Amino acid sequence: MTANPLLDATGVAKNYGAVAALRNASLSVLPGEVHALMGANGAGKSTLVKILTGAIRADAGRILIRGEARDVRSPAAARRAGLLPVYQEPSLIPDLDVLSNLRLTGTPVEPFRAWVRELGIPDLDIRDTARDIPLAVLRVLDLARALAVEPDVLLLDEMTAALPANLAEKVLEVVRRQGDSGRAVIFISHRFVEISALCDRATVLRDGETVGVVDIVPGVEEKIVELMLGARIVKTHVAARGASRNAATGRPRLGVRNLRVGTKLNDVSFDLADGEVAGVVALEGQGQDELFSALAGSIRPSGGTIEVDGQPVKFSHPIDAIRAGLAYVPGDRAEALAMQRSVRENIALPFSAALRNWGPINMRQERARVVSAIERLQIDTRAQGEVQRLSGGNQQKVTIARWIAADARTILCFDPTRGIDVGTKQEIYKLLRELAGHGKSVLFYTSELEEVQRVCDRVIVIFGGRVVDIFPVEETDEPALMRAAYGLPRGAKADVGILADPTANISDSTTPVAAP
Amino acid sequence: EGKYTIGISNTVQGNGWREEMVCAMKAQALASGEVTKLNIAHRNTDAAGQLEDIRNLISAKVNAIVVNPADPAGIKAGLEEATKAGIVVVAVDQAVTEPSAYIISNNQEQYAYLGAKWLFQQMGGKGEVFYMRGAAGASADSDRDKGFKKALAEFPDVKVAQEVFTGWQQDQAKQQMLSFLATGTPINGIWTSGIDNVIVDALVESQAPLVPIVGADNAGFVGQLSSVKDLVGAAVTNPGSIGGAGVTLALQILDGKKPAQQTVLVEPQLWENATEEGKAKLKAAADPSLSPEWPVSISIPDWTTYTKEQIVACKGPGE
Amino acid sequence: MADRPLIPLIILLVILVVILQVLRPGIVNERWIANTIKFAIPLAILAGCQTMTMLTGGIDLSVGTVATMSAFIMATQVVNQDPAVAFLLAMMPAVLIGLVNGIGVGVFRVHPLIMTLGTSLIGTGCLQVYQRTVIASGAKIPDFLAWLGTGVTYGFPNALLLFVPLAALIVFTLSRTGFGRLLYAVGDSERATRLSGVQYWQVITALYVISSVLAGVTGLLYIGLIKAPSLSLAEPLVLPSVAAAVIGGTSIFGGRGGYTGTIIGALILTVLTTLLTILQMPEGARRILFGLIVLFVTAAYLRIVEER
Amino acid sequence: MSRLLRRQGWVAGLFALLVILFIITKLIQPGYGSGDFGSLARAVLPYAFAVAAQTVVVIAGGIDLSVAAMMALTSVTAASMMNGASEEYALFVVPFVLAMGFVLGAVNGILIIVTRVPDIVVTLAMLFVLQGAALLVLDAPGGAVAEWLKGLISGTVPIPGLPDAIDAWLPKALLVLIICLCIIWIPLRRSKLGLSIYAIGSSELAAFRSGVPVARTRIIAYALSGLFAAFGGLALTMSTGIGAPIPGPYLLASVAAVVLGGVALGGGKGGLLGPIVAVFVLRLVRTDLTLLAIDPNVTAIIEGAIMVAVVMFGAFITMRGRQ
Ligand SMILES: Nc1ncnc2c1ncn2[C@@H]1O[C@H](COP(=O)(O)OP(=O)(O)OP(=O)(O)O)[C@@H](O)[C@H]1O
Ligand SMILES: Nc1ncnc2c1ncn2[C@@H]1O[C@H](COP(=O)(O)OP(=O)(O)OP(=O)(O)O)[C@@H](O)[C@H]1O
Ligand SMILES: O[C@@H]1[C@@H](O)[C@H](O)OC[C@H]1O
Ligand SMILES: [Mg+2]
Ligand SMILES: [Mg+2]
Repeated sequence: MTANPLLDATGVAKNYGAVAALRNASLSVLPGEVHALMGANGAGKSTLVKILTGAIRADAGRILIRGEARDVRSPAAARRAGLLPVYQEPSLIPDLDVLSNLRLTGTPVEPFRAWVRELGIPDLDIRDTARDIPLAVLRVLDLARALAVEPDVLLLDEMTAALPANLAEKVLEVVRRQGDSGRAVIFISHRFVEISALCDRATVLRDGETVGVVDIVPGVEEKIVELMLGARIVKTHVAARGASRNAATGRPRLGVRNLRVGTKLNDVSFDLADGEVAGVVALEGQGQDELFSALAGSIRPSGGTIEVDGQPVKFSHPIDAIRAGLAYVPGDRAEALAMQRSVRENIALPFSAALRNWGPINMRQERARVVSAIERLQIDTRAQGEVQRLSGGNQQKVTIARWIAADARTILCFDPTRGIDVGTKQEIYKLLRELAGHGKSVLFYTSELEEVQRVCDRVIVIFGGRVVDIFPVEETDEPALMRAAYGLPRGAKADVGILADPTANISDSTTPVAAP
Repeated sequence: EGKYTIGISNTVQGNGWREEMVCAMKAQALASGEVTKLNIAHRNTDAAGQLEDIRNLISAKVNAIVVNPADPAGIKAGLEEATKAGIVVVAVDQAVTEPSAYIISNNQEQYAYLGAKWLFQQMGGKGEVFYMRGAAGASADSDRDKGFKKALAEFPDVKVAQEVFTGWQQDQAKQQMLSFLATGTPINGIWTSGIDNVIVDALVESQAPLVPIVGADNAGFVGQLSSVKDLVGAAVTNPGSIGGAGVTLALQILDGKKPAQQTVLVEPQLWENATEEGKAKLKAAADPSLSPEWPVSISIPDWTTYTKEQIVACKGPGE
Repeated sequence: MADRPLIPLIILLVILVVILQVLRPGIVNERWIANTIKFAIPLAILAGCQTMTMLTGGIDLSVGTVATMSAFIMATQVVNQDPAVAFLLAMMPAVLIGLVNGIGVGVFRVHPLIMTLGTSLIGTGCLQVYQRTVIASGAKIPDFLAWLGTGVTYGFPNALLLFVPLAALIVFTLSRTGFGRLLYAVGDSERATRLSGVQYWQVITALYVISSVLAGVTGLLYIGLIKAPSLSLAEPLVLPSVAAAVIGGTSIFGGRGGYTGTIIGALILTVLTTLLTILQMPEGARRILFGLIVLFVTAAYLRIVEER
Repeated sequence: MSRLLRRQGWVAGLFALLVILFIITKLIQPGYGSGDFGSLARAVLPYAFAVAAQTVVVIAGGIDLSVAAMMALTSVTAASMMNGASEEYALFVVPFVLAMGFVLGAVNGILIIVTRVPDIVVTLAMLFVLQGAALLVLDAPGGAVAEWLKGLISGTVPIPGLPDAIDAWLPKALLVLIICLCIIWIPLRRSKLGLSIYAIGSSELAAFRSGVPVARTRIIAYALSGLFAAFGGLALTMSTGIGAPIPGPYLLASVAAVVLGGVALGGGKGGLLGPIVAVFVLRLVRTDLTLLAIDPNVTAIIEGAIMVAVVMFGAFITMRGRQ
């Protein structure tokens, strides 16, 4: 493969406010190649695909298509340049039928139908409205729509994630043949089986940066994991846990029994004790969002029970959860904060929630509680008039301070260190441990595996909406957590072969994973 | 034992004059004994809405329609359709342009001319006048405008300081008067298209100088002309009971007694409080028992047969 | 923070008054000031309704109908009823319409603009049917309301006796009560308040009822001022009330603003109306200007917020 | 077939409601005939155009509060241009006024795109501007209309081959309505532009990713709304023979009929037929209440209540859908 690259991107960068989605990404794809794009959650894969296909504009970078510099300004322009994406989220217009969707994008109908059959859906009615079509089929239709225009470069973002095994297989077949016919495919997936079965090379992204390009040969998986995790892989425990570990004694503070939420969360059970920090480990979209939302009273579970101090509870509004002493700190600070209001008002917000507290505010008392919470979290209050003027880390602290001030017994922390500097992170770890030390309990989801070891007493691993493992934190290290998160059995230490084992439950057809 | 159904269409609601008109229609329909049912479409709307009302009345197969038109041109087509459907059409209070319709109304041009001329004389033939018109587009308003302009032409030194449409609504007129007073523009007289007592109130409450003012024979204003200190003004008659007359006319036509002309005009009179003679007339006409917005001329000789109790009760046949 | 635009607003007000004085020397005297304040008060109260609803990202276009209804019912009921009974009857539709608005917006999540327009349509219809039934009984303005609406004592309009405590109450509610905090927070981010345990429908329902009751009170004050009960009495104040709140610095998107700015906004509009009347600006041009101001101010606030 | 029924179920239900109302009408007034149906069609005309105007933008995921004001402005413009002018001059006036509606509608869209102020605020501001402009054109109802334009919506057209008994039930106003709407709507519905309008209303992000020029499509949707509103303004002038600068009740009526017609206020769903049938339903309710000699203000209450109930119901459905 010495041909000139079909697509060559270098130095691509993209910022969302303070978040750098991409810093310095590069990607070079040759004709006839199936090229894997790999990276942990949030590494910037989807962002790169969106930039390459004109769905968003890059802040910097150079993109060559067939050696020519092209400024792809819109999806339509990308299409003209022969680049066709299948994004991570379905792209059919929900309220139009399939035929209209084809007309909208100028896709020829007959080739499309042929591809749909080829991809294993023999009986599609193209008069069906997209909204009524199951997600897996929609993904296939997205692909067929792209294939129908015979693109030079096909970009597939977690195409197989939502597919049952039989459909996934067809997709892999078709993709392979695309490569054989001299076109190029960029293939994003978290499933190593697929990568090793399908791809020629892989580009690995970490924190928005291209950190390596490797040929896919047997045994390369370990190397890829290494690249994906970077220096973090060798981290050892640092957590200074002094607190009592009384998880086994008495009634659990929070009990979750066979909890189900739609199709996203199936049969989750675990306990959380007073004075304990339990870490939830999961890849993106394994149902952890739904779990936290259900515990926070934001969505209603479709089955199972939640018990607080041994009593079954039903939440129909977050206020119910709060009354039961469960406080939720969402991952997205914008979700938790009234950005135009002051630090004080944001921290005091739960005080006014109940009807009986709608009257005059005892300003002195409120002040005292707010100030003590601010001090406890060391929030930089130079810009306290409006929370939106605080730095990201300080905003994050405000979302936690609120529940410290309200003295919540159990805190549900969803990825609280996202986009936060090292120092602040340390403070938050310390705070969570302190809370546990005071007998509070914390359920802690983090996308950074390393934090699990620093903060948690126990690890709850969720994959495909199920708890696949629960174990004390001492029994693990980061690679093991990584494997666990990928749904690989514990104990199968560093045995790379297993990563390629098609019988592993990764492609279990009942597993709806990695939805947006 | 009546035999006719009469449809009524009116597009200004909440104006005392119009309410008296509707009550007169009801009372006269009852008193005549000839009407089984009134079908009253009485609401605030425009020509397009009135057109819809008239057409629905046609569909209801009424024998006659008595209409106070929102806009003569705007409802012409509807009136024509009514006549074609064999329905007797009588316009009251204001003229219509549909030739097949009968009209019975105050002489609106004369009404304005009488009042304006008296006012300009009171002003000594010069100065600024605040011209408070009725509803834009209504033919009574445009006819009155002709009369007003005719008088104005006779007094070259009288100028219109400002012209507003009150929509014949008390509250709007008062607000307009008050905001005009707030500008501090000096005026020497006020001509109103029958929205009068609230204007006097506005002057008194704002402690503004009382300038000569012309209004209609509404009970409240007639009372003010005798009671408010230093108020100089005149009431020009414009009976709301013309509605009853319209019903009578419609019944006459239905009974085969067509009038000689399509248009019947009632001649207005002017009662002023600048002379003893005028004061006597005002005193005789005053009727504090009526709502201040109701014209005191609650009946029209030869045209209405109901009693005062009947019009005040405001009940039609079958109510 | 809410009062940030106060200084430029006061400057604008003073400039307008100076222009007026230049155009009509001598116009600005004690009587003129009293009259201007008298007229700004009903507008300012209705604008208070808009301020509070706009803080939550809403709007209440039914205030005109509500004010008109309470005024009309008061004036007609007081003829045969005890004033206290008439007052209760007059406030009934206000509470009812506020409740329906609140439930529509808070529970069913209907856009406030559409919801309040709809209820005002129904309210106006009801009022017109009601008017038909009381035609014979006539109307009367209770002396107390007339005194409150039109009276002036030592150069101060009596209406201030109602307005000053009311305004103080609104300002206090917005800044020093849990409910006021919630209004801002809900308008800023409903999701955030929900996660803090706030029940949206409760806040919104209470808000629209309060707004409606304030509108009802305005109606009573206004009938004392205009003294002519009619079916559209307060209708002309509705859109200016929105404008007063917008000019006073309250964002139509919610979360930002305050009542003191609104009060100045109402004064500015009252003086501006006088000015436009003096300039003989035709009604059409006034409306165009009005629309452009609303659009311009909204776009400008949007820019300011985005810049941060 | 079943899909057709499912998709058109709401419209079918509305049709059934309309038929029931016609039967009720016939029961109340056995003499209700073709002429009365003609009256209904003429009453429907301006409302139908108003609702068409609203429908386009609602499908595109927006709302247009300036519909009634746009009708008032186009109506007074047409009436004042034709005042004292020749019959032929109207041949120029009609396209001019339609173009004016189209352009002013586009201005709505452009302002939404450029200022990024929400559509509801922009069209509210434009409501004042257009109203003001209408008052500047004519400060009182007035003007005139060419006779041939009036004739265009009165009476029936003899259609060769149709028996008179049927022909009598085809009022010109209805034909004008059908022709004007179909000329624009059917090709639009079939075109890529039409699809794009549905697409941006259904999911702006998906539409953008499907290559739809979102901003341009939004502007065109508002322009079409302006165009339909201009038709409505012309219809007003044609039926009354004058122009009136104060907007009629068409804004609320248009929103009510849109929702009653099965078009989700969230966008992307529904068609034009439902809202038009809804307009017939609402107008026929008024007729029936007049036939029953019920105070027309009760009609206003009923219309308002239907609207509030339907909007609440619609909001409720959308809310359920979102969950
Ligand atoms: N619209 C946005 N606004 C703010 N931040 C964003 C936005 N889109 C992406 N990001 C951030 O940019 C980073 C990269 O996101 P991206 O979706 O490209 O990751 P990814 O590699 O595709 O992850 P995954 O494997 O979970 O799909 C993440 O931190 C994400 O939170
Ligand atoms: N618009 C503003 N007005 C006032 N103070 C501000 C404003 N923006 C930032 N600050 C203050 O300046 C300091 C630095 O803020 P900045 O957002 O740059 O932090 P940062 O380095 O991004 O931190 P983090 O990693 O927590 O996001 C903070 O204390 C913040 O409160
Ligand atoms: O004088 C007016 C009358 O002639 C008009 O038609 O309706 C309202 C009255 O005030
Ligand atoms: Mg991704
Ligand atoms: Mg930062």
